Amino acid sequence: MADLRVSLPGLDLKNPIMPASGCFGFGREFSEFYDLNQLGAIVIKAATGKARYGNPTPRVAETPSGMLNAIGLQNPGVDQIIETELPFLMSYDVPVVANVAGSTVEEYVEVTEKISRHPVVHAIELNISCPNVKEGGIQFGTDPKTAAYLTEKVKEVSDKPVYVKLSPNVTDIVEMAKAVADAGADGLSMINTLTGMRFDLHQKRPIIANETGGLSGPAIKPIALRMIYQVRQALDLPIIGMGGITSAEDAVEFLLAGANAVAIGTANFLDPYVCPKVIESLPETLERYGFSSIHECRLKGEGPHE
Amino acid sequence: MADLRVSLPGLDLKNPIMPASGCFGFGREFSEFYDLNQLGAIVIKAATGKARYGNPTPRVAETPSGMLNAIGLQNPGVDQIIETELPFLMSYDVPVVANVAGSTVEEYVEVTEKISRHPVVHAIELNISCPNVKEGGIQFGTDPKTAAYLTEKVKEVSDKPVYVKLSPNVTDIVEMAKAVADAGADGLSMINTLTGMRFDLHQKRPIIANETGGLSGPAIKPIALRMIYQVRQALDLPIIGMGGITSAEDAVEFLLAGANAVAIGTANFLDPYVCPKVIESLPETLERYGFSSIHECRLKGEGPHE
Amino acid sequence: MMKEQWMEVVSNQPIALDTYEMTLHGELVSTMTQPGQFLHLKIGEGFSHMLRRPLSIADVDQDDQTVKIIYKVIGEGTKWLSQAKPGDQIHVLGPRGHGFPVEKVTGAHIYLIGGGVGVPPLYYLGKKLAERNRVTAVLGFQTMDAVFYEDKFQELGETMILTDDGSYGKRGLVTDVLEADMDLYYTCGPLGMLHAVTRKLKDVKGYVSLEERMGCGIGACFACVCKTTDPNDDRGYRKICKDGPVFPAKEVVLWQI
Amino acid sequence: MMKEQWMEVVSNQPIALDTYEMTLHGELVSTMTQPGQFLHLKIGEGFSHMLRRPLSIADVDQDDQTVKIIYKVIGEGTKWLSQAKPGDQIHVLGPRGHGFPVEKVTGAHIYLIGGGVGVPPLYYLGKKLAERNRVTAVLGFQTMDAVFYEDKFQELGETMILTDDGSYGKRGLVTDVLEADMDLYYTCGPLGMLHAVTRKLKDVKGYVSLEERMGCGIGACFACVCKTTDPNDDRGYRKICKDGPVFPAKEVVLWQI
Ligand SMILES: Cc1cc2nc3c(=O)[nH]c(=O)nc-3n(C[C@H](O)[C@H](O)[C@H](O)COP(=O)(O)OP(=O)(O)OC[C@H]3O[C@@H](n4cnc5c(N)ncnc54)[C@H](O)[C@@H]3O)c2cc1C
Ligand SMILES: Cc1cc2nc3c(=O)[nH]c(=O)nc-3n(C[C@H](O)[C@H](O)[C@H](O)COP(=O)(O)OP(=O)(O)OC[C@H]3O[C@@H](n4cnc5c(N)ncnc54)[C@H](O)[C@@H]3O)c2cc1C
Ligand SMILES: Cc1cc2nc3c(=O)[nH]c(=O)nc-3n(C[C@H](O)[C@H](O)[C@H](O)COP(=O)(O)O)c2cc1C
Ligand SMILES: Cc1cc2nc3c(=O)[nH]c(=O)nc-3n(C[C@H](O)[C@H](O)[C@H](O)COP(=O)(O)O)c2cc1C
Ligand code: FES
Ligand code: FES
Repeated sequence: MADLRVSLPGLDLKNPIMPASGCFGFGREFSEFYDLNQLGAIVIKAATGKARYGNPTPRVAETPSGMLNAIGLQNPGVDQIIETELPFLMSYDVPVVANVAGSTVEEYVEVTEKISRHPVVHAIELNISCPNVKEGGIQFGTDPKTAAYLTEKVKEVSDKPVYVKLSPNVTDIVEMAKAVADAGADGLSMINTLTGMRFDLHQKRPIIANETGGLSGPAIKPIALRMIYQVRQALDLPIIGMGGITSAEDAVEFLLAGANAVAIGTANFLDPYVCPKVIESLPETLERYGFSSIHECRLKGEGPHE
Repeated sequence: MADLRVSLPGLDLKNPIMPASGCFGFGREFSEFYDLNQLGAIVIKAATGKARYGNPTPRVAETPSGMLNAIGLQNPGVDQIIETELPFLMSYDVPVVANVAGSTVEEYVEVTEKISRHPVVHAIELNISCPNVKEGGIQFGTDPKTAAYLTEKVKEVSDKPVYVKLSPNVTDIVEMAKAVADAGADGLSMINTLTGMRFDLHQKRPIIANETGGLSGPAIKPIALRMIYQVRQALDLPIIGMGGITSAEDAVEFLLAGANAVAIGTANFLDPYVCPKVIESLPETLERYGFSSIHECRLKGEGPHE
Repeated sequence: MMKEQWMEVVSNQPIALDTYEMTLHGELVSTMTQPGQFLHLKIGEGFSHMLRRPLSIADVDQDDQTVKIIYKVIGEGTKWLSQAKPGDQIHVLGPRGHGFPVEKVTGAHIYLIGGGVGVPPLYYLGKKLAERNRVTAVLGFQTMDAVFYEDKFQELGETMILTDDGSYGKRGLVTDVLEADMDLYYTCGPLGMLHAVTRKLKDVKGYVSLEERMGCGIGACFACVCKTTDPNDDRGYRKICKDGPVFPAKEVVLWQI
Repeated sequence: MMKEQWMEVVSNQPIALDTYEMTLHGELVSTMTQPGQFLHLKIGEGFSHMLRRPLSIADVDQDDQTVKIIYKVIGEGTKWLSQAKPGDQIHVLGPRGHGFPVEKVTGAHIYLIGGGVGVPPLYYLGKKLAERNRVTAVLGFQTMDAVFYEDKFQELGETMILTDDGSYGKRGLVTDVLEADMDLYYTCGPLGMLHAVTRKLKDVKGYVSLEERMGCGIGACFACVCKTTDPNDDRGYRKICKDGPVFPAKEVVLWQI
């Protein structure tokens, strides 16, 4: 059977499949559906310094093969997460990736410092790209200098490897990737959502109360694949790939594009069992395309990524 | 019955529906399906200075609710288009929008100068955003200064109003729109395709021979709507909106977002009759949502765009 | 416990203006015991529609293993549902959420106050309550053609129908006919109606069922939150899909600013 | 002239490994007279699949108003097709393109050279040609389980089956058994095979049927072009969907650099 193991900074994964941040809460709800031990890792919802209520509702809208969301980083705050959510995850033998967000560099640094010390947290995912936070959020993700500065500061205080999660809402994704790589990022997560809108024809206003929202789901898969491919051509950094994955075939396509592991977001909403299903069908899928391990998933003529 | 007429610089449209550039050739093929006189306008395929063969095949790939294309501006060249294609369109009472592309400023200027003089051409659509041309193409569309310079030069020689077609592959679409507006653009067309990729799992290489292609179709609709909305908040310039329109509802959604007229691209491939169908159902659709004319399609609390 | 199933469409037909009643069959029905819970339905083929549609359980027949939903055709999802034919399979996640608490209610005079497609969950609720209580139904619809299930509610107790345009029953809003002669009320319908009802019946114990656009429908995504009235509430919010959709009327803020 | 129709699936069944034969019924069949043309089929519901799938006409019955297509399950589109049941409606655009010229061919010895799912169009072609010519079929398949329509071709003339692995018929490639003892050939199959066939039969008049990923399928988008061999050709290219898919073997470049 094909070898599913992947070893990345901080993350020894039994398989390359993990739920994406914000689409899996802190794991509790999905633990009612299946044993979380099956997962390669769990990326938890963004943590901020203080509790946040997030944006007014409606917060989601459907789009062709996708959805918009503007949750607005609702979360109980880093202290509460450490106190009530992480202990629950301790009962599983699955590395946790803590997604960190904030409105200021100081907030990112504070949250990272606190959460990275927790033993269940094996890596930090620096969410510089959440488009739903008005103050700062979007700038961190679209300006290479700011992103690099933030990465540097966070790296200084982090006990764990830092994966920077890139925003696709940029002209030049490679420039962004290089900037955070030079600033010390241990890996990249890509992509976050693309900014989009839908309008309610009856109400004559945007469907999402926040007006714009982040587009996710299969609709953005070709954009995610392109960006991962471009960054892979330019850099050797580990990449956790995501954007519209719904099947083992999709996962393999991301690995081919240059990802080292993948995360599944929106598809969890349609099928709560999607992660274990993808994991289960991954070995036969790999074999069908002639691969005997995750590490072998390379484009023709390309060597291993690490 | 709801009034479908729209009046834009150079374009007195009997209805706001036109086929998008590159998806309708020069009209001949579709004229075998229906009477082109039904259309609001016709946007013809990009013209370049000399004939181009374009990219190697495969040039298209399917994606969830969308497709990728990398045709690579195949066209017979501006002289041949004037000689053999425009006369055919003379037999219809429909304004033609000539899409102009090039690799250099000089080429754009030459093509515009020639084609804008033809009586069937009522407006120029300046394709600064075709992502499939390696030399120059992408830079024109993603750098505000270059885009402004090109717009200025083209305006100098154009007998007809110039609509600049914006690329969505940018961090700040409003900055791009403002740059070309200041440079004298009479209107905007938005959006062109987003750069994307798909991989062939059997062959282990990109499906598109050109590697990347332009993503179009319903998948990109939320991004198009967002960009049009953002530009509409910032500018009063007429906007021809496009990106994934398949129905009269979609068209109204684009009008609400801020477009003054709309173009339908990819949907023509699935249903060659989509343009006349949308035109036919537009009056009842407008009425269902309480509009008695195209000009009334505004968000709550917003005035007319022009 | 079973949490999802491809259920079979037994019947699917219009019962009022743009309103359909669908009967689904499957073992999953055995888990559907709480009125007010909802089913989360997959729409369309494959992954073309990434969001499921929440629809309330309108009636359950445990012997037949069938569940009924009643839905109004609003957009693409409900239109797709309306085209389903007997024998088709529809993927159902659920029942989800917490419904109306009925276990401990006996010997009470209870009002069921529904508006439009807020009426369906009240029927299954009414059936459960009528066994040991006196039930009065006050049901508002836009117009005569939109009215459904009047006879069925009448079997449970006194039933008043109102229409906005007066084309059937009384003309007016449900609040026009409400008196505080009740021990308890349960209400489901448009937000405006819920607001008016809870204000008018502010001194009566009541439960409201809320709607919100949902992402996951299982409590993981925070799409469907509403605020709590108590500023000292430890979370300050509730998830409609998981903590609700039914809440004590006094617990949640109906109109957010 | 009618150009599209929702056609009804009459039957749809596997006839070889991963290979299905579908019979469609509708008036559109009356326009399907040219072998080598293709149907452009809509896949899935609504606009979830933006590209149609081109599939060759394999057989036509004008009396019954039915057309047959034979397809191999490759990806999502053909998988979807394979799940269609009798009574389902499939939207067909077509027939599109230009097929094999058969009108003026009489009294000739003609080879039909097919590989895999390139075989289907040759059957309808063979039926038309066999009326007034001697037909020999050379059909290559990967393996025994992939073979289909052998009997049907045998009714038209001498038929040789080859398999890559020798599990059925002769082992080898179609080119292994080709002699230049023919007046004309028609070939359809994988590019590698077309290349080998046209090279081996470079002194014989022949027609090839090409495949390419298509956008519009009607000649408007320039997705499906191939280069012409003649450097002085006024366009330098052909559109496979409109000018083809069938071309004189010498007219088009099979392998682009
Ligand atoms: C707990 C709950 C129970 C419900 N029970 C019923 C019922 O029994 N009968 C009934 O007719 N309707 C009910 N609704 C409303 C129903 O979910 C929507 O009418 C339906 O989802 C509309 O889907 P659509 O695809 O037709 O509309 P679209 O507008 O095309 O849907 C687009 C998206 O918006 C969401 N959406 C649109 N309107 C609503 C809404 N009012 N509430 C929640 N999400 C919405 C859809 O789920 C979908 O994700 C209920 C809603 C909730 C939250
Ligand atoms: C003129 C013509 C006639 C054909 N006749 C037949 C036939 O009779 N029987 C048969 O089995 N196959 C035939 N093919 C090939 C058939 O079109 C593809 O196998 C089919 O489109 C694959 O679709 P899919 O969704 O299953 O695969 P996917 O790989 O999921 O398709 C993705 C996209 O790629 C396109 N594509 C993939 N492979 C091909 C291909 N080989 N040629 C063209 N487009 C492709 C699809 O149309 C679709 O747009 C023909 C192709 C052409 C061009
Ligand atoms: C409802 C929702 C909430 C999300 N919240 C977060 C978040 O808190 N932090 C983050 O980095 N990304 C967040 N994302 C982005 C996802 O992690 C992921 O990058 C994106 O959705 C693309 O993957 P997908 O198409 O598989 O969903 C969220 C996405 C959705 C749909
Ligand atoms: C096959 C194809 C060819 C295209 N060629 C051109 C072109 O020549 N010039 C141009 O400005 N846009 C071109 N476009 C972009 C479309 O005009 C349109 O902006 C885009 O496809 C979004 O609209 P849609 O989603 O309705 O297709 C092309 C798009 C497609 C799919
Ligand atoms: S819909 Fe996801 S938390 Fe309620
Ligand atoms: S597929 Fe569009 S030109 Fe052939």
